[in-house]
Amino acid sequence: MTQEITFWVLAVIAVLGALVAVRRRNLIHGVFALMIFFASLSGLFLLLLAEFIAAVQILVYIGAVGILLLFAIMLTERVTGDDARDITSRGSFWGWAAALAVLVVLLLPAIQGADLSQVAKPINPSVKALGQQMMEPYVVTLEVLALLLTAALIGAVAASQGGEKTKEDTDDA
Amino acid sequence: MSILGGGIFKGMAVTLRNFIGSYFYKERLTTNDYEWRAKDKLPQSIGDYPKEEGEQLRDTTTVNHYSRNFPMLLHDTGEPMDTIRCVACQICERECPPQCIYIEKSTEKKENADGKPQFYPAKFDIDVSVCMSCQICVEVCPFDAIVMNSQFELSTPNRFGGLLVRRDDLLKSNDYYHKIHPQEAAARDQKMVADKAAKEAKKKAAAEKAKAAAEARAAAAAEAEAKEDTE
Amino acid sequence: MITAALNYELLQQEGLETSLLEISMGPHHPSTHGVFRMDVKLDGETVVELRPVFGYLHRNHEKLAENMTYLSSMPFTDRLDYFNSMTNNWAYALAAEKLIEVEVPERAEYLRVIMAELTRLVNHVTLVGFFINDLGALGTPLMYAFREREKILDLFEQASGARMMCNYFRFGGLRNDVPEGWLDRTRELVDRFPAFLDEYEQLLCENEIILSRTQGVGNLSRELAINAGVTGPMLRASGVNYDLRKVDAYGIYDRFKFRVPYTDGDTGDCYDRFMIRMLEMRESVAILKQALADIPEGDIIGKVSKVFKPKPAEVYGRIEGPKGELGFYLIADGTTKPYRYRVRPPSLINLTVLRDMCLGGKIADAVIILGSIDIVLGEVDR
Amino acid sequence: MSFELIKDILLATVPLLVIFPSLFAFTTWMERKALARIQNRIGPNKTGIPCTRIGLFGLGQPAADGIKMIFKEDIVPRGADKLFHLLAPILALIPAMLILCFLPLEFPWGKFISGKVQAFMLDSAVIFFFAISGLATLAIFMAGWASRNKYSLLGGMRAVAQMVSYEIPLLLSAVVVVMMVGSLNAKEIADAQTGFNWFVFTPWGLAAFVIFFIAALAETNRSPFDLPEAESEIIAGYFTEYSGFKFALFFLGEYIAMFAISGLAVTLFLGAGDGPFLTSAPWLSVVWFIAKIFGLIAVMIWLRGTLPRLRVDQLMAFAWKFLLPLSIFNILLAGLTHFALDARVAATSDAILYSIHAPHTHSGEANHEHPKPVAGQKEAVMGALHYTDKNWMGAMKWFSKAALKGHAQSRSILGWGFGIWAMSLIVLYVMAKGLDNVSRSTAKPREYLYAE
Repeated sequence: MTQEITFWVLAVIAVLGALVAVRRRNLIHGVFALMIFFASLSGLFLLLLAEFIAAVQILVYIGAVGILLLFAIMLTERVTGDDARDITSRGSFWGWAAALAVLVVLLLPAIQGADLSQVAKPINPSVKALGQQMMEPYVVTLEVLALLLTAALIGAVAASQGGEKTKEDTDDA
Repeated sequence: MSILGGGIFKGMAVTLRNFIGSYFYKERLTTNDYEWRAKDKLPQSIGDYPKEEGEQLRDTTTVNHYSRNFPMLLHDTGEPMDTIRCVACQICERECPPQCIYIEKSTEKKENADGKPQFYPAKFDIDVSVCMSCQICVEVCPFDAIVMNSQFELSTPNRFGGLLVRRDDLLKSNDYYHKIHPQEAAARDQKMVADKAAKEAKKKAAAEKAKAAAEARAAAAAEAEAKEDTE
Repeated sequence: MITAALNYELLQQEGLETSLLEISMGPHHPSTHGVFRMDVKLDGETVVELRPVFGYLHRNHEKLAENMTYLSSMPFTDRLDYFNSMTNNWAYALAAEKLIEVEVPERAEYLRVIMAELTRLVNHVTLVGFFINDLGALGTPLMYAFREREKILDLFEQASGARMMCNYFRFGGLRNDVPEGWLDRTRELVDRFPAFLDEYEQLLCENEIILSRTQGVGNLSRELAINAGVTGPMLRASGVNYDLRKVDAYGIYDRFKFRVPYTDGDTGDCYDRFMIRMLEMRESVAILKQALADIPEGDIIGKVSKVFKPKPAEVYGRIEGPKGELGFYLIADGTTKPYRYRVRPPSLINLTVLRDMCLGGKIADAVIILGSIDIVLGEVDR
Repeated sequence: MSFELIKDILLATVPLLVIFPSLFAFTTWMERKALARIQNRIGPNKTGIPCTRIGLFGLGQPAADGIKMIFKEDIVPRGADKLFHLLAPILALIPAMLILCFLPLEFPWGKFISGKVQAFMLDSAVIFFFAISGLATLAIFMAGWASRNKYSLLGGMRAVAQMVSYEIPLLLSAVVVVMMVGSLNAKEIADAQTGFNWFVFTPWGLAAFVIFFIAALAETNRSPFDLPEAESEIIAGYFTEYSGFKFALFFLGEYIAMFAISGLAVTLFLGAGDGPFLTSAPWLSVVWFIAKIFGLIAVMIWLRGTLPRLRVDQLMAFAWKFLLPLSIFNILLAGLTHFALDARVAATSDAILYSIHAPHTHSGEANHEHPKPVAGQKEAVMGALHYTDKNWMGAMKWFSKAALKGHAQSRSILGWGFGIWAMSLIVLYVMAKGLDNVSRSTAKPREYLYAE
C-alpha cells in the first residue's frame, strides 16, 4: 500500500517534470524540471531496492549531466525564452504520431503478453554483489568502458587545451 | 598555492594565542567598557550616562581636558546676561569655517561685568548639526568669551529646532568651565588677568605718554608763546 | 603571470557570439574604500577593461579655502585624508609658514615629528588591515590593527581633543602643548609597538595564501610609477628610493637616523607595497624613539597672529605623507585669503595607475590592487 | 500504512530534525563568540534572557537573530525569477537535511522504544551522501541565476565550478576508507573503527583525512574557500539579493551541510561514535560523535578567523593539480601498504598462533612436552588474536608488550608496521612536496633594500 502510493506520487512527479522540461521555453526552468524528473526516477529506483542505481542516477544525471547542461546554457544568450508563447508547430501531428509509435513499440512485449516473470530473475541487489558482478564476469566490459572514457577525457583535454574547461569534462566522465 | 610551508600554521598559532589571550589580558581587547561605568550597572538609556552638568568623567581617554565637542558662551559669576563676556564683535561668525554661527548685535549698549557699557549679542545661535568642533572660534575670540564644552549627549528628537542651540542655552558660567577643563580654564583666567594688566599698563602708559605729550605740547606752546611774545 | 592586456580583443570564434560582463563595482561596494566606483568589464573573471569613477565625495575643498582666511581652512584639511589629519595639517602649515616667515619653536618641531610618525603608524597599520580584509580574511588583522590604532588615537585625543579630526597644527607651531604625562604614555606605546609588529608579521608575512595572492599581482614598473607621478610607499615598492623626509628634510627630519625601505624594482606588486608599509612602521618606531628621547621643553608656538595678510607670493609646501607626497600650493594676493589654493593629493595621483595594474588580472585582483594603492576618498575627491 | 512504520520514520527523523537545527543555533553563537575572541573582541554578551539584564554570555543571540530574520522584509528584486528565487533556499536546505540521515548516529532511545534508530541503513550510504550533497550546487546556482544580479551570477558560477571540482578529491579520499572496509555502508565503516582503530591513525588515512577536510571546506564554502560568497569581491555572492527568512534558510542549509560533511569525516576517519567509556555507557557514542563534529567545526572557525581567501584560478589549480593527483596517489599507496603490511602481519600472526597449537595438533609423534615458553609469548598470542579480529590498535598494543619482553616475531611485526607507516608518510610528504613544486607559483617571502 505504502509502496503503491509512493510509486504513484513519484510517477506523477516524473511525468509532470518531463512534460514541463519539454514544454517550457525558459531553458533554465526546463533544465530544473528535467532534474526533478531525474530525481523522481531515482526515487523509483529506490522503490525497486536498486539503491546503487538510484545513487548513481542522482550523482551522474543531476550532479553531472544537469550541471553540464546549465554550463552550456550559461554560455548562451537569451536564456529566458518567451514562456507566454505556446510551442505549436505545423508538424505537430507527425510528432504525436511518432511518439505514439515509439510507445507502441515499447509496449509491444506487454501487448504480446510476454511472460515477464521469466526475464526477472531474483538477484541480490546489494552493492557488494554488483561490484562482484562487475569484477568477475564483466571485468572486460568494465575495462573497455574505462579505457573509452579515459580516451574521451584525454581527447577532451587535448581538444579544449584550456586549463579551466577540463573540470566539466572530467566530471562528466 | 601551497600549504606545506609553515606560514599558515604560524598564523594559526597567532590567532590561537589571541583567542586565549583575550580572556586573560584586557589590553588585548580592541574595545573596552568605559572605566567610569560600574561593572554591574549597564546603561539602559541615555539617562544612565553621566550627564550631569560639569561632571568630570574619570576615564581620561574619552573625555579629557582638551576634549572639544561644541562651543559654549562664557559668563562670569552673576546673572548670565549681566556678565556675558561676548560683545558681539562677530569675528567668530566670520572665521567659522563651516559658517554655523549666527549673531545679531544688540542695538543699545549694556553694562558688562567690568561695569563698562558694551554691545551684547541679541541673538547667538550655533547650529550644532553643522558645527565641526574645530575650535577656531575659540582661538580667534579676543574676549575669551567662547570656549569648548565637553558635553557629548546632545541627541534630540527634534530634528530641526533641537540642534540649533540658542544663546541662553549656550551660556555657561566660568565656574562650569573650571569644572570641565580645569587646567585650560585656569590658564585662560591667568591670561585674561595678564592681558588686562597689560592693557591697564598700556593704558596707563598711553595716558602718561599722552599726558607727557600734552605737557610737552603745552610746554612747547608756552615756549612758542613766549617766543612769539619775545619776537 | 600578469600580462597587462591593455588592448584586449575578445576571442571571436566562428558562429560563437560572445560578450563581456559589465559590472559597476561601487559606489556601494564593500571593498571600494568609500564611495568609489570601478566600471569593470569582465571576460569570465578576468578584467579586460576598467574605468575608475570618482567624485561622489567632492566637497569643493579648494574653492572653499579660497573664500576663507588661512587659518579657517586648517580644520578642513583634516577631512582630506581623514586617517591622517596630523600630516595633512603639517603640509598645510608648512606651505603657509613659507608665506609668513615664522620661526617654529624646537619643542613644536619635535612634537610635529612625533605626531606625523604616529599618524604614519595609524595609516599603515590600518591600511594593512584593510588590505588583508580585501584579501578575504575575516577582519582579524583589521581588528588587531584597529586595536593599535585606538591606542594611538587615544593619544591624539589627549593632545588635541579629537581622535580623528585633530586640527592640531598651527602656523608657527602647535595649538597647545601636550598634557602632562602624555610623552610618557607615548613612550610606553612606542616601546610596545614592535612586539605588536612582530605578531602581525608572524600572522601575515609568511602566510602562503597571502603570498600567492599578492605576489605577481598588480605589477607597477618603475618607469610607469615615475611617469605617473606616483609617490610614497607605492613608488618605493616599485624600486625608487625617494622619500621626502630624506630629500627635503623638512621639519627636523635631518636630525634622526632612519632607513627608507625600497625594492629592487623587479616586481613592484601588491606584496611589495604591503611589505614596504610593514617595514616602514619599524622605521617610524625608530624615529619616534629618538624624538621622544630628545624632545626639549619650551614654547609651543611662534609669534603669529590669527589673521594675517601675507605679501603676494606663490608657495608650495610638501611632506612625505603616509600615502605619498602631500603638497599644498598657495598663491597669496595680499589679502587675508589665498588667491589660489591647491592640494596635491597622493591618493588621487596614485590612483591614476589603477587601470594599468588591474587589466589582465582577475576581479579579485582588482580589489586587492585598489586596496594596496591605499586611497581615501576624502582626499581623492576633495 | 502501519503504525510501526510511522513510528520508525518518526524515531529516525525527528531527532535529526530537532537536534541539528538546535546545534546550528548553538554553532552560530559559538562561531560568533570564537571569531570575536580570535579578533580580540568580546562578541555577543548582552543577549540573554529578554527583559532582564542576565546576559548568559550572549546565548540568546541565535534566538534574537532568528526572530529578526523572520520579521525582516522579504525582498525579491524586480526582474528576478520569483519561483526560483523562492525555491533556491529550500533546495539548499533539503539535501543538507537529507544527508544527515546517512550518518551512523545511534540515538540512545533504542532502550525505551523498540525500533530502528538509524534513518537509512542503506548499503550504499556513502555514495548516496555524495550524490545528494552535490545537489546543493544546484541550489546555489539557482539562487545566483534567479536573483538577476551580476554579483549573484558570478557567485553562482564560482560555486558551481568550485563545488564540482572539489567533489572529486572529496570522493577519492573517501574511496580509501571504503576500500579498506570493503563496504559503502556507514554503519559497517563505523563498526570497523571501534576500539580506536580510527583510520586517521594510518598514514593513508591521515592523508585522506587532510584531503577530505580541505575539500570539505571548499564544498561547504568555508574560508579560505569562500569564493562564492566573497564579500570583498562580489558583495555576498549568490545570496546578495536574499533577505529575511530566505536568507536564514540559506544560512541554516549551509551550517547543516557543515554538520553533515563533518559528520561524514568523523564517520570515515575519526571512528564515528567510538570513544572511551563506551562499554559502560553505550549512549555516549552519540555524544562522542557530536563532540567530534564540533571539534572539526571549531577548526573550521579557527581557519576562518585566520586565513584570507584564495583566488579563483588558484582554487582550481589547487583542486586539480594538487589534491586530485595526491588523492589518487593516496589510493594506490593505501592499497600497496595495506597489502604489504597485512600480508606480513597475517603470516607472522599465523606463525605465532601456530606455534602454540603445533605441538598438540601436529602428527602425534615426538613432541609431547610443552613447548618452551618464549618470553612474551602470551602477549604475542593476544596480539595475534586481536589482529584476526581486525582490531589493529589492540593487536599493536599486545605486540608491543610482547616486543618489550623480547619476543622476536612481535618485534619484526612492529618493525614492519612502523617502517611501513613511516615510509608511507615520507612518500606522501615527498609526493605532496613534488606536486606542490609543480603546481605552485614561486611565492615566497622577499628581501628588501634599505636606504640610509
